Amino acid sequence: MSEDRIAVLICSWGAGEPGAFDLEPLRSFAASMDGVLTAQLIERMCSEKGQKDAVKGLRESGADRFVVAACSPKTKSWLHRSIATAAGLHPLAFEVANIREGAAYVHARDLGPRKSEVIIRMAVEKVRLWSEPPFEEEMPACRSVAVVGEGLTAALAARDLAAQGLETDIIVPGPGFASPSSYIFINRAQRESALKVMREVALHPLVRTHLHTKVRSCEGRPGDFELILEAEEGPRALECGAVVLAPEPCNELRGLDGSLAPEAEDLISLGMRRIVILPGGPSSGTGCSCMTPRGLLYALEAASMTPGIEIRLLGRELRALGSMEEVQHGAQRRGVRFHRIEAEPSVRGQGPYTVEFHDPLVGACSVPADLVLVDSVTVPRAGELASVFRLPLDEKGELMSIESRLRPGETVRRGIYVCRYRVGNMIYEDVALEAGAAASRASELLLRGAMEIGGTVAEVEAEKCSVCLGCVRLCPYSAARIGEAGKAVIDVELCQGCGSCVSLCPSKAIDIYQYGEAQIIAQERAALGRSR
Amino acid sequence: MRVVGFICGHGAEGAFDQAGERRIQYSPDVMLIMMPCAGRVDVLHILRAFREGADAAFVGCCLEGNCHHVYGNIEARKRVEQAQGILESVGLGARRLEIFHLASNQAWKVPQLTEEMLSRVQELGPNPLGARA
Amino acid sequence: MIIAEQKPLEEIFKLLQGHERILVAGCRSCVAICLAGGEKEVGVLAEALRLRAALAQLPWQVDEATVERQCEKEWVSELAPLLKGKDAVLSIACGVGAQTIQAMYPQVRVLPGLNTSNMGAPEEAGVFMEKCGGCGDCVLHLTGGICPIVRCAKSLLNGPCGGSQDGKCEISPEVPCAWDQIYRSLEGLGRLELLEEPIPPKNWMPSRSGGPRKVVRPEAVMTEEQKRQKGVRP
Amino acid sequence: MRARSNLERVLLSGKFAVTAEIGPPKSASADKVRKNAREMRGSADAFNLTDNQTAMSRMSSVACAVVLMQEGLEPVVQMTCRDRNRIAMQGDVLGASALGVRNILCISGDHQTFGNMKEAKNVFDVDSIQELMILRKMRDEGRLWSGDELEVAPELFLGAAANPFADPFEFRVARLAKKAKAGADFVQTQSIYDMERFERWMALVRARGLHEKVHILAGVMPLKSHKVALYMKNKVSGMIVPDEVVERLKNAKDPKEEGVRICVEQIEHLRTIEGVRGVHIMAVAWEEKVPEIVRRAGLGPRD
Repeated sequence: MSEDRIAVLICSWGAGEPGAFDLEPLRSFAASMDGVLTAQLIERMCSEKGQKDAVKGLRESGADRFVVAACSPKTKSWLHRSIATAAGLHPLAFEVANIREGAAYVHARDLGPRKSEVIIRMAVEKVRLWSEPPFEEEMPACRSVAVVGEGLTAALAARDLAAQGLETDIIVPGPGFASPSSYIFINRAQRESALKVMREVALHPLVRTHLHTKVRSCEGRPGDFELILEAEEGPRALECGAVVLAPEPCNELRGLDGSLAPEAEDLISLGMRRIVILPGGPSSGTGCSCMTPRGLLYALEAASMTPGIEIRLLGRELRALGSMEEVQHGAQRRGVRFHRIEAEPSVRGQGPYTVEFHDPLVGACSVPADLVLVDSVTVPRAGELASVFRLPLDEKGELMSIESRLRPGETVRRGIYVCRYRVGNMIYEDVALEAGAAASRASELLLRGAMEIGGTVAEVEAEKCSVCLGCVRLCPYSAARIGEAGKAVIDVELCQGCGSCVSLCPSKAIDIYQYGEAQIIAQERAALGRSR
Repeated sequence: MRVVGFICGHGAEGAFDQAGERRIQYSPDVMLIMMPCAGRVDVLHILRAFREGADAAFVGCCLEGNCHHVYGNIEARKRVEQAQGILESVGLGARRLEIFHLASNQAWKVPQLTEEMLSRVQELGPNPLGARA
Repeated sequence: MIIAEQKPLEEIFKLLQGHERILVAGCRSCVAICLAGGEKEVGVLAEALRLRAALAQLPWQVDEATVERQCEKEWVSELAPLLKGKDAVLSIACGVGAQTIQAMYPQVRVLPGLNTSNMGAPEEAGVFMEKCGGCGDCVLHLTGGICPIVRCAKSLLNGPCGGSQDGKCEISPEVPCAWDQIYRSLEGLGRLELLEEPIPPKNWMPSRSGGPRKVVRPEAVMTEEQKRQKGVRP
Repeated sequence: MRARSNLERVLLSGKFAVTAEIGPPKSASADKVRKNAREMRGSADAFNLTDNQTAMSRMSSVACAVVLMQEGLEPVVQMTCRDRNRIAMQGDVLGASALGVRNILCISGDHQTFGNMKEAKNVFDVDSIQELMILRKMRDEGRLWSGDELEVAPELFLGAAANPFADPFEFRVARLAKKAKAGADFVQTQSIYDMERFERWMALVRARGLHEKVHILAGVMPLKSHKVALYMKNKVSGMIVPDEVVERLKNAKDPKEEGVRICVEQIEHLRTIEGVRGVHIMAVAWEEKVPEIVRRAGLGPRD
């Protein structure tokens, strides 16, 4: 008999619900397991009464950890944490046995109970080996947000943050907001609305604007950052809970020689009748697949002014989004031609040019052009911000966000969010969405309540570390570094618990809390019917 | 028959949960082990599962290019490939192990991939080490 | 550091034929870093052997051990208790480690699980490149910090052969021509004149050709007197 | 069985064979080789040409062999592994065979540190046993080691060296067996002074039946003085010179005559040992004495 003190709480959901089965045999199975002090059926654990019963059951049993046999951990883990805390246990001292989505709902009625036994056994064996992780739940020390930028994007982010009631500091390097020349306004109303946002933000009581100021460094952790600002009057510190990076992009149509696109009305007088417009910059990657709005507007303008001019737009998709759809139709009506391309076109010559590309509809094309324009977006300050905030740059020199559609605006450093620009989202409304996404991630962090540090985090056993640098090189969050003792250290505040370093480490010097090596092996053995 | 699935806590776990919510049935022979991210999957875990008698194993992870933890799914693919090589060498066969990419709204993939693994076991026969359970 | 890589599993299975009680012994130094023989690889290899044994009904009983440096007696002495009753050690350290174990435990057969390859460095995670031939008579000062002894396939000392093309070696378009690199390096350093003077035939005595090399640091060698005074300590 | 060389013919006939060694000159002139050849004609069945002996550059053994053949003598070309890799080795064998060389002795070669260019890089791509394997494949299969077919295969009578005086003693016979297995048709031993040890070795050789598989030629070397004897005893590894021999030379009135006498006595004794098929006389820098030794031992002149 082990001396483990495990409780198993089985949530009994309505007998009438699909997949429900008699839980009593399951309960007595759980109760029979070694180290299980008690196994209880708790009616509807997510109800207030259910929670009370669970806490009472835990307290009376003397268990120091427990298994919740219920629905998916995704949906209710916050609830189980509060039960643990209320029962005087560590908030993470439990394991969920997902017997509903994992068994009852997906297997034939008679198979559900057996599978549930296996799932509970796996959870018990896992929780048996649970060890207390470094874990803190902290209210953010500071609920203000620093927005770093020069103009409209920063103002848009600040507006959304202030609207959430968050104090916001906009850090602007110049003497005032830059004019929003890089954005596309499809009508006068849009432009005026943008200017209004900038004016309003400047006057908003929750927003402070620091002019002639740059950020020199950023230390601390999510909820509690300290920025050192460099202003005309000297350096000073600024506390904030989160940072939104909203630097101004530069979006222009330029010729291949680097010169700005001529005014559309001058094209004929310059002898330019055949024009090809290419998407360029970050848009040519996976980020943006639609037609370049700036190119579309230019094409429409040129085609409207100069009948007979030959304009082609190339893009990975022929689609224009939102308000640009109308522009595209207009351009099409005026004879602008669109080509879908899958690979980078090649351009030969030095004006006139020959543009070669493959259009799946037409086949291989070789088009003469007097002018080839490239629509590109760059962020001039990306390199500077990357080094100040210790963020990676992508291969085009742009600030990287995590390339997951589920985590817009997030960077590899928690608490630091970034607005990203692509050729396709330079229209005012798109920029507002991008700024809004970053702002909402920041406000979510600061307003959700307690922030967690730790939990599922990796830890190095220094004695075993061979200092191979594998974890340092691999960690997507730059959480691993070589510490002062000359061994790898994983920064608990930066680690996001993916565990890649654990399975990489050639010296088995790293393990991860909540998904420990021994825990996984124990689960495997339990799953395959091996005894402990 | 026993199939062990190492499931990442994002795309794959989401898909399996959604399969549950939508009552999409799949074989109870599939045992899931939750991982924080597919990058946590270790060659050792995979080999151990087979020594403990698993007939097949798979890793479920986020869609390519859309890993919640940036590139844990790419790490997982490398580990799976390494383990496949070992499984081939020891005589169990690389096809007993596979990696599947799932988004959390792709519950429909769940019965497909579980059936795929079960049919591979049908074809390759049971793991001889399973009998000693 | 020393770069090594694991022998193919099939070869290792053959090596172990006829053995029963096996210790897989790794090392936390170079071979851990080049992902060939650290504790992780010991675990993976041991697990593969156990699987193989179970499947092929072989009598292998496999234990695991990883020491800090398999090339040093003090660390290798940690293996003594684990070696009781073993009839084979599968060493997955470099050849130095395997030899150290064999020298200390002459009664047990040591089998090499790795092929020791070279002295090199990681170019990036997981890619290891030979950088030094250990010729015992370094010429890097003449060659822009690039070793022609190992990085040139012919170990030429007076510039690229006729097979150097577009910066690549004649043996493969994958292999950079070391002498092209040397030229570029010296060009960058403004020291191309170093290439003007023919370098005479090299003294290979301090290299492998001169027999096994021994380096002695007199200031660290304990005298016979000291050894006697220290006595034999457990 | 058709003999490929005079040496092989003699050995196959069961007649006690005699080979002798000629050291190629440090010279671009073959005059010395011709002189040696003329002096030694009729005193042995074949003549070994050493290959950059003691790791000092000398006229190539193949070139000297051609000179020897011009003088009507049969050469045994020594070919070391020290100075050529398998590519050069096979090329040299083809060239030697084309020029009429039939006897090739496969040897590792002295380490370059014995010579006067210690800083040279050695090759040792293959060892002497591997050399035998390669040459046998060329001869018997008509193929290079790579497998490529040869238009005309070399005709070879393959020799190897054996040293009963090196250690570990027990392994020396195993090594001979390995050489026989790898293709050696004949072996020439290191020069013998410790007759007792040689007889023990021969007993082991006979116990394994190796004397039936490979023709064993016992090596002898006449000593000019007790100083040479001491040098051989103390400086040359894998050489045993009993004190008794040193003493005889030291006390002799005419040490050179004594050296020849000892050598003749040794040959007479060696002829009585079962399995010894001939002698190999290494009169280093004393080639002119070979005819006398052969005559006094009752073995010459050779026809």
